[in-house]
Amino acid sequence: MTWPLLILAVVIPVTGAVVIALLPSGDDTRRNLLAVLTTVITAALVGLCVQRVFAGNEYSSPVLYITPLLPLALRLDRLGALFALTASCLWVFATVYSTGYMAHEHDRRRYFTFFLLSLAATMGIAGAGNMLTLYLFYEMLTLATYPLVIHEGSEEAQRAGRRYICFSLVGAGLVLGGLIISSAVFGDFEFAGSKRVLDMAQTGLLSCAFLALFYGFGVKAAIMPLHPWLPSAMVAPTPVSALLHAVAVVKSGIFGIYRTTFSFYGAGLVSGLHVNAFMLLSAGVTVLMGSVFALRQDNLKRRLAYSTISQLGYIVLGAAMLNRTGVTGGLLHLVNHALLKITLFFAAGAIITVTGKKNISEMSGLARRMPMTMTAFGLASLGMVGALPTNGFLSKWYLIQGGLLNDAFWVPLLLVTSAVLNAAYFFPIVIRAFFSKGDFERSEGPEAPPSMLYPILILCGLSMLLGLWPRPTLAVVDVVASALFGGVR
Amino acid sequence: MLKNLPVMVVVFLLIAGYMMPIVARWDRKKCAPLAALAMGFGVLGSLVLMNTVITSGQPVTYNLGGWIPPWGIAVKIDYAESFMLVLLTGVGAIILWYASGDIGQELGHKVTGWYYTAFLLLLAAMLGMAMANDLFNLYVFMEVSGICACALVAAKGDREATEAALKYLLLATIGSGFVLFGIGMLYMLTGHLNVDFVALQLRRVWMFYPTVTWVATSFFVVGFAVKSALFPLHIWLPDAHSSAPSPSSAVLSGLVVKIYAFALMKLLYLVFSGLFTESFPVALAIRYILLVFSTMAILGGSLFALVQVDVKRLLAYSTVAQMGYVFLGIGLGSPAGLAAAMLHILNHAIMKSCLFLSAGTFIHVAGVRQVRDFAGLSKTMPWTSAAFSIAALSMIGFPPLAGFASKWYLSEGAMQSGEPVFVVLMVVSSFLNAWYYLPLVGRIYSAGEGGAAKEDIPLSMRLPVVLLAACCVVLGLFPKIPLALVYRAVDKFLLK
Amino acid sequence: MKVVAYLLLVVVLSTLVLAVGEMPTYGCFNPTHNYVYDRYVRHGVEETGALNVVAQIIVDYRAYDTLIETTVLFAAIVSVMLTLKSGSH
Amino acid sequence: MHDFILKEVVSHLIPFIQIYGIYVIMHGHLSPGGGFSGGMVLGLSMVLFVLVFGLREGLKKISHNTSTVVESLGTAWYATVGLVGVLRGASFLVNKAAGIPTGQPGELLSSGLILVITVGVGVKVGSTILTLFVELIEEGSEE
Amino acid sequence: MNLWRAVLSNYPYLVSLVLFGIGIATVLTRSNLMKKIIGINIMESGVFLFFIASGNIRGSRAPIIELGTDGVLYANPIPSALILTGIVVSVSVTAFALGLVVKLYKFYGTIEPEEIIEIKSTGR
Repeated sequence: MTWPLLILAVVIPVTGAVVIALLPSGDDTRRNLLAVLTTVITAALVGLCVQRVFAGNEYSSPVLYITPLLPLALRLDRLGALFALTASCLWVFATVYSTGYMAHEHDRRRYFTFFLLSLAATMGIAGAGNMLTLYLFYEMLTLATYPLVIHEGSEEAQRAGRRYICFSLVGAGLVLGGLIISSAVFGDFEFAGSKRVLDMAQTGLLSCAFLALFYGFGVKAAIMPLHPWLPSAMVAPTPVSALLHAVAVVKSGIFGIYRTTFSFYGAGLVSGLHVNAFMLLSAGVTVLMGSVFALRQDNLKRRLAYSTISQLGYIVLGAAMLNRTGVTGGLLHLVNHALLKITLFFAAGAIITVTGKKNISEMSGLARRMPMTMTAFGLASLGMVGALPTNGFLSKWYLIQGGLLNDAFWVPLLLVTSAVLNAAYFFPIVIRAFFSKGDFERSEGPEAPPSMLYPILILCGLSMLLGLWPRPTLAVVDVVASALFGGVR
Repeated sequence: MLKNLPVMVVVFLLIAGYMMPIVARWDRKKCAPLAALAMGFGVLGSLVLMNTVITSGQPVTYNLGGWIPPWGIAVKIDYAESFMLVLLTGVGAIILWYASGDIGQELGHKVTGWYYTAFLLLLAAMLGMAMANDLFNLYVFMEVSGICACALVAAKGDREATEAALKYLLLATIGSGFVLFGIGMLYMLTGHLNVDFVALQLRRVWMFYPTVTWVATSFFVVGFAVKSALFPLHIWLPDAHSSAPSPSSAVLSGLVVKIYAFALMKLLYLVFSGLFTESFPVALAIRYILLVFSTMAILGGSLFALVQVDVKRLLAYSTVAQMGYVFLGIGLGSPAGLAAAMLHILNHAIMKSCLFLSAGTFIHVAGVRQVRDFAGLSKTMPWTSAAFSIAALSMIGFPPLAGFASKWYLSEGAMQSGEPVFVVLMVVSSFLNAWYYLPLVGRIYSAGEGGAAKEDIPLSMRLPVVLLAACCVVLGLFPKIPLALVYRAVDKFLLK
Repeated sequence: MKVVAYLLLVVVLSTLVLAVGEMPTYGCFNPTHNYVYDRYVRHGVEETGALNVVAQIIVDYRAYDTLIETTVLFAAIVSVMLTLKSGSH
Repeated sequence: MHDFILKEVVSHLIPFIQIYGIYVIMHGHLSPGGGFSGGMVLGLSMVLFVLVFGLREGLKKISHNTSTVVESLGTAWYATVGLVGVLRGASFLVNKAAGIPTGQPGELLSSGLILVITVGVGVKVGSTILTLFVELIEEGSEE
Repeated sequence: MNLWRAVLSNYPYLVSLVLFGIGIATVLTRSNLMKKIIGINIMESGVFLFFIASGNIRGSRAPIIELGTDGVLYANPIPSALILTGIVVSVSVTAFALGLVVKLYKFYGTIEPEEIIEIKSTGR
């Protein structure tokens, strides 16, 4: 009878959102406090659940049949626990950061309301006990994040919002179609991946359904060519870009792909369907093209967005290998990339708030004005490239191993190429900031508001720590991966 | 009294309708209470009937004039019929509530009494159609509802409404002409008018008259398709539904087109069901024809809705598309498909009434009719805007709102019939729906002056809309409540 | 447009001719004249007291239809009133 | 229309037409005819009156108020008669089974409720025809 | 040939179908509103004829029972009774349609749709 904790993880953010919506719009102090408190409580709750999940217990709520065909259930298994923990912890930082970043923006009440609603939807996705519940919260996430994307209210933001909602709806439609067909074939929505057996008569239908699910979730995971919404959604406030487009939204797409492949269909069934060529191809193209596009961007946030696309490709690649090492690498990268990318975005946001500069070409000598931020940015870039003691290295190492297990010798080649490209678009920023002459002067006092600076430093430190001492993450991810392959449940 | 309830539900409404002109001449303020009284009785009666059917598990039959069939007319209320009764009276009562606040201002007080009369007669006729177990009885009720529906359109009294009403009347009469011809052929083949007896007899004689049977079936399909606006025969609908006063649009789009689809479903599966076998491929073809035309309806209606600038025309074309869903369910013929058709009849009735009524509030109070003027309405009319948005999202099929469940069951029905292509259709049509509903919602919530409200919204115009939106949410969360009933009804339909 | 309509009608009518050829022969006993008809003619007088069988049927056996039929007339009046009186406010 | 001969002839003719209409109504259960046919004759006699003597004279005889009341009550009459069966414990619209005396078949006052209903229907149909005609004429002549 | 003979012997049904078709053609192709209404009536006459014809028995008498006689062949009264209802319905529809046409005439001064469209396009 511990499952109510799981429901609370969804209910608490919703309650927080409702209370914030009811507060008077001028009451900033209480709103900020409430928002941070809500996320902290949620994170603590998730932490509690996750600890028990990794101790071998499982949270599963009773199934709520809204109709005999449509069961809803919450269940936290290890994959979900990993995602829930990553998202909820980073949410705390993002909320703290938001209170600083949003201090001078308009419509703060609406922003925080939907920020917390997105948290609820993400927790729902992580804790979904079957595919239908996952789909339900996935749709809710689309709805909850749309007001955040168009927050600025400008014509450009409206256009980005339209693009976002269009792509999301196409994706949701694909997911729905695939879900209907595969549930009709399987007869349930359960995460019974390890038990599925291939029925030869249904191969064609199931392949179509799987690809629909893959590309449907792939829209949010920004698989090429379904990515264009992500760079244009960069008009959103930076914490939104950081959180949604590095952690919550894109990672829920990734999470959906992992769920479909390993929990819903099962790795054995998917390899029997012979569809992972599509997955590998899409992931490879995404990795390469994302990096190539990133090279050409001058707007810092857009460059980070394309970098995100490329890095998400790694994670999908991990899934597409359909072996345990690859999945370990993918999941490891899910965590690492979340930490690194949120640091990068936070730094970009701090630059925008403090100097108002959005373009890389204007950032010459920026390190004089913001030394700590830029140091964090540089370290995180190193991690992105995959230089040695950082956490980015380990995940790529596992991915290469996974590729070699499948005799796919192009995987190491791809990853190395991509690493070079990563270096090519990240290092110029750092070099320009530290070594070029610019009109930035050292200033007295803090370089950024503390509510923005500290999250950056803490997150950067955390990712460095995980790079130097990767054993706990690795252990956790290994357990998750073995669970996905039907090992320990 | 309880024994006579099946017919009393209809007759009470009829008598209230008959007396309404006198009451209107005597004291106009007493019209609304009288109508409310009659509707209240209708709602209560339907609920009692549904309860009786569910608890006893047996259909409630009532022999008018004491003549048992085949001598006289009988009325039969089974699961499906009781479902329709509750739906009709429930949604009808909510629309009437709205009308009591709206009609006096929208049409002028001179015609209020006549409007209520037509409304009550329409409701009574639809109830009669739902429970009729006699073909000719069905036809006569159909005519009452046809004439009254046109009257509700013409009540607006401007040029567009009058033209639309005439167009509607002519096409509806052609439709009922087809139905009557079909009834004539069935009577000629079987010598009966009672549905049960016709079905029994037809199963025996159709192989002697295969062509006539087939022609009769297709006449029924054509007739009812005209009346419920299946795609190529929908041309009357957008004009009629958009030019009518808002409560009329709600009742026409929400209830009237549905009852004909229901009647067709009943006839196809109760009378002609014996023909849907491999030995008579022509009758099987009817189902495929329905599938093809409903696909066209879903795509065509949505595409036409995309280009509309007038909100009521947009909603009207959306009705064309949504009727496609109902016909798709009928055509699929699998248990989940039929259940989805009936579930969608319920869900769409609630969603579309909510949309039309809230659009009516926008038009009436804020004076905006064009979609582009909708910006900022949420500031002046938060409740109505919220209701409109919920209903619109439900139309798109966002979970967990009402529209999702019916779309899901329709797809499930497609899988059960072995036609996965219709799953794709569902997905595409959801996307099309989103394409024209989401900008509408977005516009309501975007910044703008939103035609600052000229006057306060009366409570009787605000509450019904909110109530309907709440129903969308409740039905989305608990679709198993109607589905329990619907599945039992479908079992009866598919019992060969 | 008109040509298409006429063409369609001709095609439909010519298929209907097939149905006409298949119908029970006109004027002979066919399924229409079954025990229902028989009962109305034989026992109608004692059951209702009227000699005109059509009157028996419309006002007794199928009186409900006739009630609705008068309702149709009433609805027509209401509709005409509603049409002609509306729109002049 | 100010034709003297026409008016004279029609004013003498109308009572006969009306008597014929009433005859058709009253003998509906015995001979061809009935409420609808007789009502039509009755209504057309009044239409004839309006045609010959003009709308204003016609409205003096039967005003809008009267016709509305006759309309409503005429239709309600049918339903009310139907309720007799319910009140006597039988079904709606029951005739003989509710214990209503049907008399000797073939006589004028026989067949129970059939006659009662027929008379009501006749009055209603007559007034309907007149009202429809008057309404359309009124609308057309307003201009 | 057999079919042809059967069709000819069922001539009332054929006529009723032709009437039905003529009515529908009139409604769909004629633009004059009055002609459309007349078309509706022709169509319904076709249906009524079909019903009545199906009730006929050769050599039968009108179904007015003559007391004391036995063995008289009466025509089937049910279609006649139904069609009595049908006729009233058609009268009602016609009346309503006429009301609408009168109203339209008052708006536009014409009942030709082409002219109505022209009046609309020129604005009054």
